[in-house]
Amino acid sequence: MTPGGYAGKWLDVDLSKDKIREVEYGDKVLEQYLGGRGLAAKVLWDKVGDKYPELDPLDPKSPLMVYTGPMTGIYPGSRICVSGKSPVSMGTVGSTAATEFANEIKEAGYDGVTFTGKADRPVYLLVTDDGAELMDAGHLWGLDGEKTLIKLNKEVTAELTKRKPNVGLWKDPGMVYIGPAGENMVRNAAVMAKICHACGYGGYGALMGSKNLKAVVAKGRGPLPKVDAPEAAKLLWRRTHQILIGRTAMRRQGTGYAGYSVGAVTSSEPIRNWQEEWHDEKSYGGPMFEHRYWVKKKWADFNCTTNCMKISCIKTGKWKGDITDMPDYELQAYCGTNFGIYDPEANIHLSALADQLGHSGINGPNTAGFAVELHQRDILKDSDFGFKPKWGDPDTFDRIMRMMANREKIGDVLAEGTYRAALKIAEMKGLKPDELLKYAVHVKGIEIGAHGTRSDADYTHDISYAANVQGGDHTSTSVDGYNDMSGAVFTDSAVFCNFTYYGVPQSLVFDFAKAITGFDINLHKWRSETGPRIVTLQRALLMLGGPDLKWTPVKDDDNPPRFYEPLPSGPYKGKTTDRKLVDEKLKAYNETLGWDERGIPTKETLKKLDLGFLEKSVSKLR
Amino acid sequence: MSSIWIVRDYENCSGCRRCELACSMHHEGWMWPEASRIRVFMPFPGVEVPHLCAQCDDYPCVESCPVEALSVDGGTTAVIVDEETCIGCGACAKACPGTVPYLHPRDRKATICDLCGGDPECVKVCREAGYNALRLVHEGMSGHRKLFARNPVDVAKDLAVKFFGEKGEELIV
Amino acid sequence: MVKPLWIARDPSACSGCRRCELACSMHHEGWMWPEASRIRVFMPFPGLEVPHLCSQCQDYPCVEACPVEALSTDPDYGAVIVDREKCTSCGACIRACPGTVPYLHPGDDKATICDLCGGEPECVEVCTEAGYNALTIVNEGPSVHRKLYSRNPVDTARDLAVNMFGEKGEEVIE
Amino acid sequence: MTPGGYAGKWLDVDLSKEEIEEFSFPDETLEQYFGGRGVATKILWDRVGRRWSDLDALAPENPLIFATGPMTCYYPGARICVSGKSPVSNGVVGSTAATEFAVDIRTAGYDGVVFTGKAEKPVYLLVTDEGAELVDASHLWGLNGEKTLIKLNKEVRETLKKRKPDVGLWKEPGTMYIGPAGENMVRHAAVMAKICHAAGYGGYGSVMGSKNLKAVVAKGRGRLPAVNAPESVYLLWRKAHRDCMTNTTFRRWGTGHLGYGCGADTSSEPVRNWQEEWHDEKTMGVPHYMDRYWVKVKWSDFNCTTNCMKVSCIKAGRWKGDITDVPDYELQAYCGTNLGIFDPGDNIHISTLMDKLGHSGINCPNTMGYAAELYQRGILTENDIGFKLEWGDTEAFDRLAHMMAYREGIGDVLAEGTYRAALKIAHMKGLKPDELLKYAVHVKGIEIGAHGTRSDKDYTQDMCYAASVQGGDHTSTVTDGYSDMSGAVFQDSAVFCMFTASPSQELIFDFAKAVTGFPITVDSWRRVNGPRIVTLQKALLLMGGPDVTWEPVKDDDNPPRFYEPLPTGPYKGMVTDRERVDIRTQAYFETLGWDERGIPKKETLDRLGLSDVDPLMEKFRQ
Repeated sequence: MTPGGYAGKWLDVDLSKDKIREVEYGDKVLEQYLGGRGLAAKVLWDKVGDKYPELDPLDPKSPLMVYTGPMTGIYPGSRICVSGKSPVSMGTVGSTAATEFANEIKEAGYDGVTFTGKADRPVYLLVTDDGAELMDAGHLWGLDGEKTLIKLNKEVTAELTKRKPNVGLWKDPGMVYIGPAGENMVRNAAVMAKICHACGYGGYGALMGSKNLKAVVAKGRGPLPKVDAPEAAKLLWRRTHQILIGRTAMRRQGTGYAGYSVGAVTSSEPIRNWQEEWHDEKSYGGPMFEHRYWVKKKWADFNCTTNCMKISCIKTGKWKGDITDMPDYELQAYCGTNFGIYDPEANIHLSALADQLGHSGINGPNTAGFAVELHQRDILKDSDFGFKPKWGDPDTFDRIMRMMANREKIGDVLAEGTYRAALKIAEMKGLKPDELLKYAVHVKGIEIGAHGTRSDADYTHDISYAANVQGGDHTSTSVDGYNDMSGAVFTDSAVFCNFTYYGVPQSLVFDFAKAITGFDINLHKWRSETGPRIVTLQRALLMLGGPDLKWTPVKDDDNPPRFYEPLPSGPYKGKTTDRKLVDEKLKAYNETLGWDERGIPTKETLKKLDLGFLEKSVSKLR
Repeated sequence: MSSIWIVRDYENCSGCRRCELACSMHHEGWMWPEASRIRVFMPFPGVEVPHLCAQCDDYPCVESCPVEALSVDGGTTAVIVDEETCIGCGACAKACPGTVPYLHPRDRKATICDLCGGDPECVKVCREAGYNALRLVHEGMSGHRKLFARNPVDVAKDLAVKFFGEKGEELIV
Repeated sequence: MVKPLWIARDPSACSGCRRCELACSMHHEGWMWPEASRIRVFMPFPGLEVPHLCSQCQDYPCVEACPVEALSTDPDYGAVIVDREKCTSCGACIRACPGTVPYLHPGDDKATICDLCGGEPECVEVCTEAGYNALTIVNEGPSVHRKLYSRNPVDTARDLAVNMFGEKGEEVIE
Repeated sequence: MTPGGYAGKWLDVDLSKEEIEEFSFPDETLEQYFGGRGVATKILWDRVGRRWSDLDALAPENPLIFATGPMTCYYPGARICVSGKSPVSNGVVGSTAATEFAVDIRTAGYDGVVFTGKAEKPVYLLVTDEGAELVDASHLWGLNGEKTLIKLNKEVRETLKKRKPDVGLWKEPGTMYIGPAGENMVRHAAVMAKICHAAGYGGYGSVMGSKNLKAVVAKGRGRLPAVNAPESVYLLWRKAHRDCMTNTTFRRWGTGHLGYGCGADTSSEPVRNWQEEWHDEKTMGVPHYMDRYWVKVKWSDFNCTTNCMKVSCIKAGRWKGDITDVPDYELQAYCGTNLGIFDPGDNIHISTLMDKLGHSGINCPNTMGYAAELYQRGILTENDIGFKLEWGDTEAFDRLAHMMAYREGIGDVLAEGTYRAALKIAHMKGLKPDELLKYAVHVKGIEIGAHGTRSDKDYTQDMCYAASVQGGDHTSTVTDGYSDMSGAVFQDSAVFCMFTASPSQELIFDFAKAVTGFPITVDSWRRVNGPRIVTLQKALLLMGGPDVTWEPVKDDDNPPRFYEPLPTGPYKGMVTDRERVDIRTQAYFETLGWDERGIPKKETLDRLGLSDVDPLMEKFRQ
């Protein structure tokens, strides 16, 4: 009998053979890996196994998972999780984004889709109550995010109305899709949703591009899956919303006010490719965005009352017509201060451009900032760009981002992501890699989120990124190998939003999880067993890595060189990340999780966590 | 029970769809957005339009039903569906100026808002969250109600122009 | 801080009825005196009404600037308190305030600043009663963002104009 | 001691001699005539009196009056009353509009202003706490309404800031001004405020134009005048607002839903110059205005919670950039259905144009509709007008409105108002006046408000215009000469808004007593104060002249069109019942103590303290 919260069926799509199967996963696997990030890593291993290091992520055989979790749609803040072998970190990333696609596919009776193979022509998958089918997407290939969504909305609604005309109006479908960046397999491209949402980390946009898969669309009319204890679930649902409704600051400002305060207060905001982390530009304060650009001040995703999102629209001037969300803090930083830009309008434009092109709003601009610093350091010349790039000039970064998406000139190299671009440019310019890696702010290939560790005043500290199996992913940072196991690892596997998790008592969330699934799930069990199992599996896959790249234990389990340079300005001037603390806490982290001092899972741990199947491959790493 | 009506301020709608959840939990026992009597359309992100019965003064749906499965609750002025008699022909959906009624996914029976007998759940959760996109007013029957039974895509087209100016005209085709 | 409290303000929801000015002046002055209200609604162009009141900046620039220490902060709710005897009407606090919020009282020429009505602001009460919610109480402690709200209302109105009227918005305020 | 609610001082401005004095009224006059319309009529009688018939309304001697009332600013909905000898009816109209000018003039210490004489170059009056002064306005002459307000806001704020720089921010002043129509003395031009408010009836815009007076501006910082019983005024103030807030429909739609309602429900809406009064065009329904155009859904005037106003803005298409209010019902009808226009966008455009040119949104489109019907009937030809003038052609009416405002071509004739234009065109075309007056929908020269009397379903029935001393003014219609005395006559004299008038008369008169301390009751107003004001207005209306004098009985009637059966709609065939008009007109005259021809009797004049008016009534008695 299907456990509560699950539709009970997953789709398995072989794009090469145009074959679609329905598969099921046993209760045991679901209890052990839940869904989303956890289940995706398990399914990836089951499909690839010991040949993992030889598998090129952009090869047709490389599977792409688009999974929900048992709590998706029911717990406030419904999201989808996209995963697989990451073309960026060579490990796996549970990359999530809020989208109606998540609850629509569950209403259609499926918990997720696994794609393998490569379609011979651009396609998109359409999932409805009557099953799934591959539709031609030739006319959508090459369109930017907004146009893709507009056309798909119209086309799918018309198709569904044609099939069942007299059931009343068909609502618009939920969908995830890629932009030009994904199509051209920009390594850190994102999987987009709702024009300005993105599964940004991991580069799964490139994975979709490599499979000629333009979009995944779903429209279901069934109920959300049954739960184990409905009455308890309803009570917990009301209680959770009451708590979320009480958080006035987050609801009113979202993260749109942090573009000023993370710089001015915690000195942890990337400025000109992280050369600085402090600024006090009042022109970049929340009200400067709110009054002139926010056309909707309370915008929420399915079943969420935090409504942290706002819609911005530029109504005058050069960029008239640009629409995006707020922008949220990460893009206020990366598409703003990281470029040396403190003008809200330019920031909104560059964020909207990143969404349209299908870039990840964090990784893409990180690479662009890296390129302009190389120009500042005279490693890259005007001729490489075809123009003279300047900090603080919106057109510079507008052109670089377009060049990256279309892989033109230097853009083709930069499209490989900051780490690989550094290696390539070193080769091109005849320099030692380390001379360039000095300016590359990434961990395990994944460009770091907009929270620095030097001031130690933000929530990101010493080993947040260094020990993280998802590298620079700021939404899943490591702490001590126990408390952080019930953080993003849990929310990305149960697949719901971090912002509706933090601030709600964890005991209440796990009661809710139990009421939904009926599993014997609680905070301690998750922190000591289920969480570590998923993270250990991810660690193993990450360290196996390959084929073009392998991370060296200990040496690559570290912050980027820049995070050890003293802060040049602001109240925390002179402070830097404490290397001694990093080494200590990294050792403690590995110990807690039962990994050896090089961070390789020991044989006993694998057995204890029921990960025996990894022993053969992992033993080679020891 | 004095005659009531649900006022809808589309620009306040956050798109959270809790109304769909509250309504389906009340009528169906569990979260079933597509069986909710109020459904939020989003032809373009940010342009959310809650779509529900407007209790027109001349009740075109009730008139059009070939088997008289629809009647009117004298108190709240809501349309009441007799599920046994309904044959799922969809006539009421076609007769409605805004195509509000739809056939229930489970049993293809006409599904129309019954105003929860006078204390609508959707209004409660919307007000609880402070959006006030749905507000309850105690007002008598009026000819203007029917004007609100509009196709949500047309409503969205107008809202898009109000939100985004000229760009709004390209967003919903 | 007895209970963290701040008046959140959403100018786009303001109807321009100015009842906040009446309620405030009746409370502090005994009678309707819009220009003696601690909250004043500016309307640089019809439709663009901006409630203008103290934001209790975290670093209280006005209190620092006062040459005769006539300004202090109330321990309970963090409001700025004016000692009208000490005030010499020099206007230092007006110039120090990023949004030029304080003004000299038309009656006794003394600096006049919102004192949050001891925790139950009258202006919020009448605004909520009318359902506009342009002014709402939020239980939030001091934050760096408060100072950003302290802006010249005409600049805020210029932004609102573009938001509401699009390109036309740039012509309606010179 | 000044009675409660009065500032106690008036300004007397002689524009020819550029002298400004202050004067006050004895308490007894204030108790009798209260303020606004009442005091204005008294001023006109005192200053003109016997010479009324030979005084040309557009001559310098005609006193132009801006009057507040004792309840202005205290009672919800602050307004100002503009009056003088009306160039349209040659009588007296108490024309009111909502404006912050009413607040600022009272806080500056004055209850009103009387202008006489004519300035030799354009000026505007500036009133502050320090007193009043005339300021050069030649740089404003010729500007449309919107630009005038924008420039004045800036200029006056800077002047005040220069004079008192250290008192903190100066708010913008309260302003009333005229547009090109007033400058070119279009007979029924309006006095504008807040870009889309207008003292529309009576044509006082042309009186301002005739005096070279571009605007009146005030900025006061004083308290509102003291009242007799502050505590009870406070309690009544809270109660009055609660009454305002109970009317949910009115707060939500204002009068914006009547553009459809008056046509479809009550068949009393002018369609194509009143040829029909019914329509069922769904496009005029309130959702089509609300969803696409209303950028602010709750917009109020000073101290008002009815917030019947909404800010509309056209953001795309031909009329991009037009900003107006709702449009309120009168302009939905007259700038829409009356011109055969049923598209909300076009309707908003014509309404905005009326505001910008300074036309009255009711009277001017009435004349334009009249011209269109003459074109339809071939009396006016294409070369008379210069272009085709078909129903529903927004561009054509746009051009005609400009021609009227700048008196070009046929516009010069039409600028004289429907009645006088009819006479002129009859003369031009060699036709008998009655053949042209058949289509002119006016009473006593004042074009009728957008509420017909034929269906008898609207609040305007049989003799409501015929017997009114303000003719076609739909805001001051009459019923029985007793109960209507405490309606518009009181509201226009106490000067507050009729939409916020509480349904309980008792509350209003308690409020008046608490403010002024006068022993005023509903009955005393209906028996004495009201009749006194209306009788004095009737006497002045009878004297009329110099170009037009209305004939008792013959002109105390509805326009011919209101006796033609309705051609369409549920009330097809219905017509105003002439017999009922005669009976109720006689009853009205009798109640007010006038003879059967409507001439005030001697004993009535004596009873009302108007004995010196009696000799002038002799020549009208048979």
